[in-house]
Amino acid sequence: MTTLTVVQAVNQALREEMKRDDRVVLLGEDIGRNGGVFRATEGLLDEFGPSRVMDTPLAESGIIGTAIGMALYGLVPVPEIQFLDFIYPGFDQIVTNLSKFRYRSGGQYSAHVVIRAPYGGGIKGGHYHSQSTEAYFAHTAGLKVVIPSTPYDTKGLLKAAIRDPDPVIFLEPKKIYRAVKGEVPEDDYVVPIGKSKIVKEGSDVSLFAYGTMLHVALEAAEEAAKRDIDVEVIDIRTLVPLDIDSVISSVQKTGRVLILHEAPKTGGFGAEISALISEKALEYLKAPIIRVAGFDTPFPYTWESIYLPDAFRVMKAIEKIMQY
Amino acid sequence: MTTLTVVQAVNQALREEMKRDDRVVLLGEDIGRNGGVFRATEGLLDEFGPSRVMDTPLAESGIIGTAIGMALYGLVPVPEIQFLDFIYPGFDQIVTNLSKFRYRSGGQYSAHVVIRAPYGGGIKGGHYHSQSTEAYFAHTAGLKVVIPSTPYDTKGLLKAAIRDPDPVIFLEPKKIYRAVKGEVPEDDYVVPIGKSKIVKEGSDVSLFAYGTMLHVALEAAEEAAKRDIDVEVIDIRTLVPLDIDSVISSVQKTGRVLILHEAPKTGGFGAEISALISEKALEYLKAPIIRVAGFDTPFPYTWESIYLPDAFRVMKAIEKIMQY
Amino acid sequence: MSVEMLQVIRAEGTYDTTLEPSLPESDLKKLYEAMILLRTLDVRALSLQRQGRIGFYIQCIGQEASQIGSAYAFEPNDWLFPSYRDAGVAIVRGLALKTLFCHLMGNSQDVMKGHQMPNHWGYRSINLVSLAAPIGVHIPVAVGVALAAKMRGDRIVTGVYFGDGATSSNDFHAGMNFAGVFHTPTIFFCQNNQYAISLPVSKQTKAQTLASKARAYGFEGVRVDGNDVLAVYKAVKEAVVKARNGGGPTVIEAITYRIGAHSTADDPKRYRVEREVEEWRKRDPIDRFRLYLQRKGIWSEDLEAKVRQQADGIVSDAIREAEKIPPPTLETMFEDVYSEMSWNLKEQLKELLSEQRDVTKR
Amino acid sequence: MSVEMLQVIRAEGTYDTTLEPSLPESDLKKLYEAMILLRTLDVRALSLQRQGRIGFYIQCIGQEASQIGSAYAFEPNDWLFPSYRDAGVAIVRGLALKTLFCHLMGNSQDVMKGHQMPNHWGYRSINLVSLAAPIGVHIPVAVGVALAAKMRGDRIVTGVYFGDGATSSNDFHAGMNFAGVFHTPTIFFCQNNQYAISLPVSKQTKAQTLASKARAYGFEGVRVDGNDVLAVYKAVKEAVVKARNGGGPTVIEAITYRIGAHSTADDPKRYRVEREVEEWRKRDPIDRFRLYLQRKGIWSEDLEAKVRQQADGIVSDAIREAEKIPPPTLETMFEDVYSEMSWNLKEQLKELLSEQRDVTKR
Ligand SMILES: Cc1ncc(C[n+]2csc(CCOP(=O)(O)OP(=O)(O)O)c2C)c(N)n1
Ligand SMILES: Cc1ncc(C[n+]2csc(CCOP(=O)(O)OP(=O)(O)O)c2C)c(N)n1
Ligand SMILES: [Mg+2]
Ligand SMILES: [Mg+2]
Repeated sequence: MTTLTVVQAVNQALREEMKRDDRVVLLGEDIGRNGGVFRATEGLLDEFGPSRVMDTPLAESGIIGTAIGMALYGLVPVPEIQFLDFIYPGFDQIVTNLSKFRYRSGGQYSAHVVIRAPYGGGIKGGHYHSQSTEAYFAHTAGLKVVIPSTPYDTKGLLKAAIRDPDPVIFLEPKKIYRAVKGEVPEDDYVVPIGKSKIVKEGSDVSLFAYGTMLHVALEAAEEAAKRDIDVEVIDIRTLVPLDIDSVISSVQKTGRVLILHEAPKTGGFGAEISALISEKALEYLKAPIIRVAGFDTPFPYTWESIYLPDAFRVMKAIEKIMQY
Repeated sequence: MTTLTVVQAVNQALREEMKRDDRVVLLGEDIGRNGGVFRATEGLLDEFGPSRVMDTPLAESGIIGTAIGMALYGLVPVPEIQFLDFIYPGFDQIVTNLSKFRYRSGGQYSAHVVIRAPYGGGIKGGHYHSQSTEAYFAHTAGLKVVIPSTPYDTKGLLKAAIRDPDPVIFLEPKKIYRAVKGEVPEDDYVVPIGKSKIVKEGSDVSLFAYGTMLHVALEAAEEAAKRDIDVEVIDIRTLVPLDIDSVISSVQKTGRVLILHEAPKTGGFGAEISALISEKALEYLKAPIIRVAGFDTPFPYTWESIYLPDAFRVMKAIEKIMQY
Repeated sequence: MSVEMLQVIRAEGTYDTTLEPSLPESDLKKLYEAMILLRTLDVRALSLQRQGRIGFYIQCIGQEASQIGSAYAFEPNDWLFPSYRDAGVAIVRGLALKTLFCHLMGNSQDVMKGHQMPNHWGYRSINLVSLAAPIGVHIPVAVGVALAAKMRGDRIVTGVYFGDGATSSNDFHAGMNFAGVFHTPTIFFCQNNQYAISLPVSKQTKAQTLASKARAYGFEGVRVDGNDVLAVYKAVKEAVVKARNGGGPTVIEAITYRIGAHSTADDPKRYRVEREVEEWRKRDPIDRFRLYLQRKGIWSEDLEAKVRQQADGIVSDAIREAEKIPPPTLETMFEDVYSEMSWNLKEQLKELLSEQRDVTKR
Repeated sequence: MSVEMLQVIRAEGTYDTTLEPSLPESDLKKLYEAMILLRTLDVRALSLQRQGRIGFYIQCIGQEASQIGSAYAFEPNDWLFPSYRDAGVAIVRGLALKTLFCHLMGNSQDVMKGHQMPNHWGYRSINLVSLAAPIGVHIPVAVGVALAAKMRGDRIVTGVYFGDGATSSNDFHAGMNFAGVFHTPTIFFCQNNQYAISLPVSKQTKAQTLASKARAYGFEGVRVDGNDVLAVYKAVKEAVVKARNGGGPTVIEAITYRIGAHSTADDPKRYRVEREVEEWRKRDPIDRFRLYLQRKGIWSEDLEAKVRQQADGIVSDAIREAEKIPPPTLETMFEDVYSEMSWNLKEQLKELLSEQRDVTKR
């Protein structure tokens, strides 16, 4: 066991998977000598050489398109997109090729690519270094969507993604890349894709969150505990395929639901969780389902800290839900 | 009044707006001499000349990016994307530029562009000529999203979109381009953006739909009437900004909700409608909120007719909801 | 970069012996047979579509030399990425026509399981990669396969097929640039058939030639007469050999013409004059090759009759066989989204089956 | 296409009289002043960032000749699309530095209302269009503005600024192709500063030169010494005049060097050797122009002192003034999403205000 940050956990997972399986290759902008702008690939060029850690030209459709080709040939490419905000030049490759290769070929080909990208706010990067658009990917059949919130899960989920036969969009919470540290075993383990985690049990409110917001959720839950409100905090971890059973059983227990994400509220993934709950567990609900989310604006620069949901805001929502 | 098809209504709206305002220009692939692959721009090249009806090279990011520039300079470009499925090379322009120009410039510039694109199934075009990805746009702050379902609304909403100062994604239901005809006044009128429409009043179930699915909804409602179930059918028409008041008042009246769209269920716009209802009108609900939607697969070829929700499937859902 | 174009067989069937590739008679016959088979297939598929027996079709009439000549220059273990218009590539690869028609019909023996619309072929068994309709997206994928093979030390080449219109696409740019930078063994085979649906190539780009675009990425482009099967074969073969020997990518621009409509949904009368089509009909690639074979003493009336009869037989048998095959089961609609069906798909499938609907209507 | 590059002032300050643009002394002085002001601003902004007084900054040290020389060649009603590195363009356009610092600080006098991160400037009043961070997306937009102006019969030119890395982007390809096809009055000004963050241009593309990429779109590209303000001015001016007279687009590739880090978040020591930087420091564009002015008898120690003092004063005043300005109100965060605030934004704003939180923390 060592204590690692989230970004170190990414690095360790990549290193171990590259050692384990020589089909695993990395590509992306500035990931080689520079070690990635967040240093996620630090040291890997030296260890594995330029044919497995490839600096690419500035073209996300080239990165993703080429990675898909490499996957068809039997490699396991793990491209890095420097910021999720820069994935859109490659969005066509994702929607058109990555998500549909298996389907359109009747299962002959699969594009087993794991796209890593830092997402979300937290570095005062304005609207082009801060967006959380996981909902686009979650609505694209054929993709799996994974967002870890701790170093332990980051390593275990990234390894699972690399071993999963399907394309995975792996979004890394950049705000907590370094801010969150945790124990990470040095040996090989995976955290299964498709399973959420009860991070804190509780009986009054089910609070669903993922990525950076998980920590906001925990902070709010602690605050709530002081006021004798027992919040259950569930880390969604995998958006697609969602761990529906865990969601529903928590709601059955508490009857009160709060969903938290930093993406804009309208059309965010919180809507899907909410809709599934009111389809499958309506009779258990004691209060309206509340979503605490980013505002429906582009991500702002100056007021970033106000834009991003924090424990203060979540606490207000908890109170509201309890008073209902 | 004349009887027009949906695509003729598009054509008439474009013609009238081009006559009314010489800032309105069209651009896109095959829209000139060929009149558009669906003939939406038929005759307009002859009437307005090649500088207002521009055939472009095969590059959607060029089309949308250039249109944005034209808008900044004061024109009102109405690009056509041949199929919504082909918009993704230009998705970066939409997410990065179109939706955020006003915001990022502090209101100095606005990218007043109306992107028209045929969406949805109905022509046996497989997954690349059939997708309904309105949810991507609805989750992108700064865009308005409009989907008409009748010739009358098509003309009125397209005119409204062209006069609206904000960027609008205007999605045209290709399945009913020619299949649905209706009376369309020859004079100038607009149908306001942001207002849904009660197409059929009812007291038992609120059935929300838009585009092609509105007609499926009506067919199902008729079927339901035979079984003494009184369905209220609401045509959403504008997804963003949603006419929330109308949604909520219908739910308050009926207490039963069915949402219908052809896009895949997971993360579709139905989730947002559902989430808003369980946030704002939970206490009125007498039954779970049901979404009838496309399956969570890429759009299939052979089984298109089964993939697309039809009155049969909607009727099953109505029965289920009434039996709850 | 010159705007010249490589031609081996002249319009009248005479030829340049200094340029003539050294192909044995058996290969020349195979090329001819393949061109005839392709034309036969094309004509029959169009009429099937007109009769409503298949839903959609994209013809390639006029482009037989480009497709057959180019595909013939690759080795079987090279990976090819055809476009929707390139049935010829599948034919050269030896795809059984029944398999092809099962795809056009989307039936239960369609390898794509009826997931994809007609003309969106892909067969792993013959290293033909499944196509997406959005133009250009297969280009970087072909580069990626080449790069992976290079990394693995496998001496294969990839060949990616696209049209003049595709040179404007984002992914043409990305794919070409990556191929240049990573020096991949990739042949970019561009059939310049003069149109992208209704847009003539003169409005697609102001570049002097499409081949010259290669220079923007640091490699060579070659123009060939796309209606001359030997010129196409020769240019592609040279590029393939170069690529296989570590010489990197090449663009081949084959100058040809789309004699038919863009697809069965298109009406070319709206945007081009018949006279232009007539001009190009005179340059028919099959006629040209026949004249050459005649001059070489290979062609005979007998041969012609035999080849045509054989082609008709193959196509007719394939259609007959394919039409017997029932549609895929409903379950297949939910397969291959993921390696394993996720809970939501299982739920949706279960609900669908519980509807007990009559699926003979489709 | 030659790989030569236009140079007017040689390293030692001697110059080619046949190439020298005919600029009056007052203009030469203005160019010099602008370069000094830009350098002064750049150094101060960096130190503000280091002190935490602004959150982020992108330097342009070493690229002053490219930025000032090019921007100077446009008319005030021409529309410019600078990149994040191009404070020099704003300076030539006469942007008040207080306005610029209010933007860097995102305060309530920031014209962008604190919506955008530092270096993402745009001012309608001076025809400078607001930037997006994703590389390349402004390129087709600049073409669109040019096309609209052309349609309107307005004789303006648009100039779009980007780096070597941007030539790989989708939108470079789309924008260049549209400019070629529609023959728009657009200058594509590429500052080849040798790096895209850590990637050297040799790994960005195998094209012989970036300027040569213009040929793929049917127009001309010109290479200039980007550390020679007169060469840059001359090349851009000629291209601007040509464009204004209906001659269509031109690419200008300015060969220069990014002396500083990519941004305040970058550490160039990780990927390049100091010796290379030293080599380029010797080619400092301000030193070069000073030698020229000296030879022309325009420069004096007095002038130098005056220009520097003036620049210091302007920058210091601007910072002092800007730092007095309070942050924008919370309401502004919800403005400009749409022309009118939609119900959901109103609801969210109302809820935010009802939270009654202490916003001094930010
Ligand atoms: C991204 C995208 N935009 C538009 C289309 C619609 N479309 C289908 S084929 C075609 C023209 C393609 O022309 P070209 O590349 O020359 O190939 P050809 O059809 O002539 O063989 C167009 C515009 C598409 N398939 N994909
Ligand atoms: C689409 C996209 N991908 C990645 C980035 C991250 N990024 C910011 S600047 C940059 C390098 C740009 O290099 P260049 O175009 O040469 O301009 P320079 O910074 O040298 O002025 C990169 C990769 C981005 N902004 N946009
Ligand atoms: Mg073509
Ligand atoms: Mg650079």
